[in-house]
Amino acid sequence: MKRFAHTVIAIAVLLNLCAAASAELLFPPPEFESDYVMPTTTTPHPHQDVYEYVDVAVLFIALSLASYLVLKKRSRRATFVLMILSLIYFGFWRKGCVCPIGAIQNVVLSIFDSTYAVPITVSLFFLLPLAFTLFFGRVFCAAVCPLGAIQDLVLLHPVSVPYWLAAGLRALAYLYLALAVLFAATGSGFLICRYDPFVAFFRFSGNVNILIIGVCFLLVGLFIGRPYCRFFCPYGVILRQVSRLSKWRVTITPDECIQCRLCEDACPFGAIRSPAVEWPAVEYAKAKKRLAFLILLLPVLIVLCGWGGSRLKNVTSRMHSTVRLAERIYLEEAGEVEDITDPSTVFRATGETIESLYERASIIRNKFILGGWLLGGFMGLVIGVKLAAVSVWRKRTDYEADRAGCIACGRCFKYCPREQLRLSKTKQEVC
Amino acid sequence: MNRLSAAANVKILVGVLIALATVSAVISVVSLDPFGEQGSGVGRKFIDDITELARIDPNLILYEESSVRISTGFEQSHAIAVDSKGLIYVAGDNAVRVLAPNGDAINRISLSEIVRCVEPGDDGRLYLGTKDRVEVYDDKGQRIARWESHGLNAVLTAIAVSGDDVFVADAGNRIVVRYDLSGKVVNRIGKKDLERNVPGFAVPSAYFDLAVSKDGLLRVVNPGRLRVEAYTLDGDFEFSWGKSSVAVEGFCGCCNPANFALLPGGGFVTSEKGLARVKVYDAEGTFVGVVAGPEQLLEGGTPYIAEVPEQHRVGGFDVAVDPEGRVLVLDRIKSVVRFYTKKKAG
Amino acid sequence: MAESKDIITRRQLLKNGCCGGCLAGLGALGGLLAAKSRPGDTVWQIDPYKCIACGNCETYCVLEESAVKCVQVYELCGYCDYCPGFHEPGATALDTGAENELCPTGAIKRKFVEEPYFDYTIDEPLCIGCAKCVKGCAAFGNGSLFLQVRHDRCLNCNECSIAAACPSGAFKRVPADKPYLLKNVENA
Amino acid sequence: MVDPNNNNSPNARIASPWCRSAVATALIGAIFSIIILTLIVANYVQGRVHEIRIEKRLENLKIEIREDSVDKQALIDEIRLLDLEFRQSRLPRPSFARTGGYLLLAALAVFVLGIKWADTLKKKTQIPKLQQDDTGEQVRQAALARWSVAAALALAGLVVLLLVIIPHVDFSTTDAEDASYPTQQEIRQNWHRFHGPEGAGVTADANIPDNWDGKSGEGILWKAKVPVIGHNSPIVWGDRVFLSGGDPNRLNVFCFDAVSGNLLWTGDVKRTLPKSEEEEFEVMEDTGFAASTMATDGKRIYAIFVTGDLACFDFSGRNLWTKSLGIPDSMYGYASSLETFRNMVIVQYDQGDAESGKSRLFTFDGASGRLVWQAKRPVANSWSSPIVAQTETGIQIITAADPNVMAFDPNTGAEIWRAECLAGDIAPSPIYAKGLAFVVEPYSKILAIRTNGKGDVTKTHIAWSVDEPGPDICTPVTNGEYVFILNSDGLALCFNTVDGKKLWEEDIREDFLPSPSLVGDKLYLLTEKGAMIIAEAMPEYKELKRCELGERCHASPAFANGRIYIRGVENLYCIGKQ
Repeated sequence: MKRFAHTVIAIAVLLNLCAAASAELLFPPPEFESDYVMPTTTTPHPHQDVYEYVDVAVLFIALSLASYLVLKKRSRRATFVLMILSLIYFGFWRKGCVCPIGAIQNVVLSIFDSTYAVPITVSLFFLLPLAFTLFFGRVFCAAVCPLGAIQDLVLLHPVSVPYWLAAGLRALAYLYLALAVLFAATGSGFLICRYDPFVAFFRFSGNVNILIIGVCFLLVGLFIGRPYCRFFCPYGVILRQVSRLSKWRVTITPDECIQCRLCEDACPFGAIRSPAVEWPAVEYAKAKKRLAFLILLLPVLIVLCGWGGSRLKNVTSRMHSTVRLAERIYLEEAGEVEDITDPSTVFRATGETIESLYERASIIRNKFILGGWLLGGFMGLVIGVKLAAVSVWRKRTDYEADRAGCIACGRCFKYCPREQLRLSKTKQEVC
Repeated sequence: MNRLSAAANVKILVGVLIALATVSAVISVVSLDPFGEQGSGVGRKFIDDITELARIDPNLILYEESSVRISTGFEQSHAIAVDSKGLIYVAGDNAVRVLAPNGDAINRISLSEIVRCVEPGDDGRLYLGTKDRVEVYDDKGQRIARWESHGLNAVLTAIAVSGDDVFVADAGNRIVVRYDLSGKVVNRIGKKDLERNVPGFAVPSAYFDLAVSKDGLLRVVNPGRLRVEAYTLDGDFEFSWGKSSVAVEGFCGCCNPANFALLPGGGFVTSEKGLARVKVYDAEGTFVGVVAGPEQLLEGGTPYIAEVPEQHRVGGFDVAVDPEGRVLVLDRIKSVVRFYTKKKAG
Repeated sequence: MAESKDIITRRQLLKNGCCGGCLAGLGALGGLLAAKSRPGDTVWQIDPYKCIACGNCETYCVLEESAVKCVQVYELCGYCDYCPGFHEPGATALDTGAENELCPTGAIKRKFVEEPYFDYTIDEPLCIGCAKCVKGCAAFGNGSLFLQVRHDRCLNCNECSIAAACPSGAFKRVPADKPYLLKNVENA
Repeated sequence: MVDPNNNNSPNARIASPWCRSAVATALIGAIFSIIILTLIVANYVQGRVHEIRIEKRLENLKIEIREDSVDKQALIDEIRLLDLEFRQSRLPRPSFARTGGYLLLAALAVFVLGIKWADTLKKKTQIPKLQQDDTGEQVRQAALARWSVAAALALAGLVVLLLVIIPHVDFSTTDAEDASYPTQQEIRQNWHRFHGPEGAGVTADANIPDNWDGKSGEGILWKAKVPVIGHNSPIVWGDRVFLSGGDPNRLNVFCFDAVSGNLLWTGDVKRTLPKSEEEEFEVMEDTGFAASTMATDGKRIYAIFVTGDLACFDFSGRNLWTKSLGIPDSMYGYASSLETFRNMVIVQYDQGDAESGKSRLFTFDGASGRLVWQAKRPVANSWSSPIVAQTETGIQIITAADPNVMAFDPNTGAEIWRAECLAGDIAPSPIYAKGLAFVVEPYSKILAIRTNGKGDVTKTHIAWSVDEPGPDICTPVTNGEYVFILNSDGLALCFNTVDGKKLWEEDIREDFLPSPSLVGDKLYLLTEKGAMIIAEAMPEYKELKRCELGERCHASPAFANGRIYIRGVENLYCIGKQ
């Protein structure tokens, strides 16, 4: 009964609303006899525009410097200093916003929502690191990203993560990317920004939960190198794939490898691949069959996961405020909940019909069917390719940095005896 | 051996730490409420909750609503008046509707401007107030006269007719203008004048009602002072009644009472905005009882209109009393006229 | 040997092709974004006509002290003696005593102007954006007190946490050159 | 393998004084961090606890102070003190937290740098390990990785399954919409449009009263005044009766309670005003402002007025939408009634002459008022109404106008067939039965058209055509076997539907504006004077009874649920058994 009454209010307000807004009257303030002067409301201006372009310039300089320091100078120490400087500038000074990781969402939203226009600086933030990665490898991760820097800094006692575990965990990053893109594309919200674990440190304040998440990441980061970058970072996933194609990239030593294995121990990120010889003959036939099976499995996986993803529309679409509101209103109408919430009160006051809300919400939910297919299909592809990739035997003669996993931090340089030798030689030459 | 076990211990320690961190991170992620569904979480001291004030003792409610409501047919209704024959005049949008006492439509007068107030004269003439001027119509709906504009600042909110005088409340200029029937200004009432003991009207918003009571005094709401003042027709301040209080017998908020009407016996029916209440006072201004409180006027028990976005808020219901003593409330939210009759004793 | 070299070059070719394709893709994306980009930036602001003064602005801002504060538009103010945004509904006297004040932090200053008018000003450093006064002013008064994002404090997050938690969709992005939505006044 | 004991020698460097100071630095940093962190948390918690206590106390005090008979001054003093305390506790908190944050950061930096420094100093010069053939190990690792990925997949699958299984709120309207329009049976039980279900004028209800008298009130359940005049007929759905009315000042929709006759609500329809004030809209008095009968789909009701204003209300009187179709160019004023199909409303909007190309058939979505489709009609202005006929070859909208009788697909608006066979001012609507659509041309002919044609069927599908005086106003009625024609001057004719053979002709000598209806095998003919003539219909005409109402009637009666609803010029009557 109470609910019915609410509906009646909503109906009535509907009749009023257009007129109420337009027929508003600017009522004159009192005329003062004294010499009182009516103050004006202050409106402090945002101070940005220029800053935004400065940010892009600093990003460009930092990326160039990082490329030089890692690839040409081959100095871990200089890279480390640059990383600290980036952390101070992009992190603590500019409060970690905007960053290329979050910019993914702005870019996606601007592609899917014709009314949304992405600021030029944000698109540059998204594109510049990608372009640099295409040429020089993941130098952005090495010395520019403040999120990477803060984790790199706290890494004290690296524990190696088993290869199999890392391979499994990395799927999380793909999932995170896929979800972030899905929610950005449907206009549901910016997932990456919402759960950014370190931004609270940069601002010295934030939601308690987010702070706890950040502290947890740093605690884990004491022992596991850059846990966010490796297992969660959605931008890292893109950079991984792009860096596979990079023109130049980190080599442990330009000289000949003596297979001392020291570099493998030195890398806290498990990005150094050890040499491998021919496939053992007994395994070969089996492996070939398995690979064929896995490749055939790939399309099946894509379709299966896509189907699974599309079935998730009811869960994923809850991220969209309209769908949440429609669900709430539905529950209230069905009498399954007693109270009413702020959003439902507001909705009823606007006088929009419930059918039209349901219709709007259904349209959005249906977007999540296609979105779910794409998301699931993508995850199926990722998992299928991963399965196939770990079943392929690559012949390697030397220890070398993994094209995708290496974040170009330069730790291995110091540990390589050949490199030490080469450096001392060059130093002597200089002298 | 010792060292080995120490290394193993460290490994276990690290493992436990990582597990703990993972668990607490997962809990944090799950318990994060990015949509504000758990409420804002501000302290009690920071919440303005007046639901308690909105509650009215049922014993004080002397009237009950009759089952019939009349739809005004307006998108936005502004004012209501009843003439001595019981005909109902409802102003809204750009028109005035004339309704029979049972709600049957009789006539409709359309204007080019929004009609903000309406008052039927005894001689069958109808006085309509737009934002800044009065227009006079005959009983067939033909315009007879259009009086002079009150200027840019003017916001006319009420008209009262008594004998040969027409009083017009101008909220924008904070003054009452007395006209004769031909539209000539006789005098202006209520300008602050300490020598004549006139306090001046404090009118914070476009609510400023007046009426001429049977005793021949002009009753004007001084909304900023939360009281009803009595003036002689020549503009001398006589006395006032009404006090600021959240209690049911007082006027709460600013600009109240928003509207009032005179009962046949000389009493007052007042209407408040903010905390929507329609109450009855006797001729001396003593509280008698309640016609309807927020729970009756804003159905669904929403006593607090601030909970909806501002552009959807409409408050300050106009009231009128018909010759039978029924209280007519113009519900601006629903655009209906609601009728309240006295509860039968027992 | 020759064969292996051939393989290498083929692989090299493939890689270069991919690299070039990727570069072209990046360029295309850059072009698309450039076409869709807007030169001016936007900032977060509250539409005062949609705001329901729920209190989320106080608690959901990423800043310890919210960037949302109450503003007073004097042109709309009634200069009342009894101000429903300043005084408690059950105020015992119309003065500035703590027992009569609505604002929990005492951020509204009341000053006598002339009979019967009083001037109400927000002491911004004290205001925490809880919107208690906004509710009072909106329900009983003229609505001259309302919340606005103060841009000297706002970090302009990519996604504003308050916007995500706003129940009435009042939080929105506005052009940075018109960063305020003041009622009835030309946007500053 | 390398002997681990060999590491001893580099370890000796631990003794380095730098290393010790590095460790000490880290230690100091760590201790400071913990102290500061504790302070921040403690300050926050203590502050919150303190504030909550004050908040509660203040709340109580403020309630107390409103009571009379207490020492107000003491309370006031206490409140002011507590308030001050609250502000003193609350206000410095953010700045304390910020300062603490900076200090914590500094301390952590010291700690991290100290440890890094110590780590660097402690670092052993590694000795290269011997290379080992770890192919087996690598194969094992690869297999493990495969299983790990597969496990992740399985886990994800499980999670998806769980998420899909848990119940969800399903508000989707697509399925609900399908069920939301009335069934054929519901339509047959009600009287949802002009001339009843399918516009045939036939009621399936056998329980219709046949005895009443307006003067004595016998048989009349209730009588209600209709506030505003209109010539449209009542429509009935469930326990609601709807009518519309209009005059130059207002366009109204009225909802009556079928049981009590109470006017439940009045809907206002915003009228399109003529462009200039002088050019007042003129309409013939015989047509009036509300000649078109409303229609309902069981959830919403639709009304159209002579001004071309189409409005939709729900059953509670909420105006869902209003549309102006433009003031129609119609000789006597627009009068075609509405029809519904599923959840759509159909408007036959014929205007001007056939060459002007202004005539349209519109279909609007009921919930939103969105235009679903519109079809151009090469016809002149007409006053007849469209019908939705369930033909053997599918559902068709059949319309009659000068010169074309046309059928449309209700889903798409595509024209199915047309027959160019009419002339003059067409006001009677077509009716349909058993594969035949019957149309009349005033004063000159009656035709039957087979509805299974496609395209222009003028030459192929006209089953029969007889040159007899067709009515100018009243819509015919048929039971599938016979078709009855009633002229407004009282001449009634009956034809065999199969071949058009005239069975009888009767001059009733009354004037008729309402259309005839069939109740079972009886004809119900309402005269303009308000007498209902109940007559035997087959195979000969035989008047059985006359029931006087005592009020002039322009509108056709409605039959539903054992009652007859008759709209007189001023009142609405409900006739039924007590």
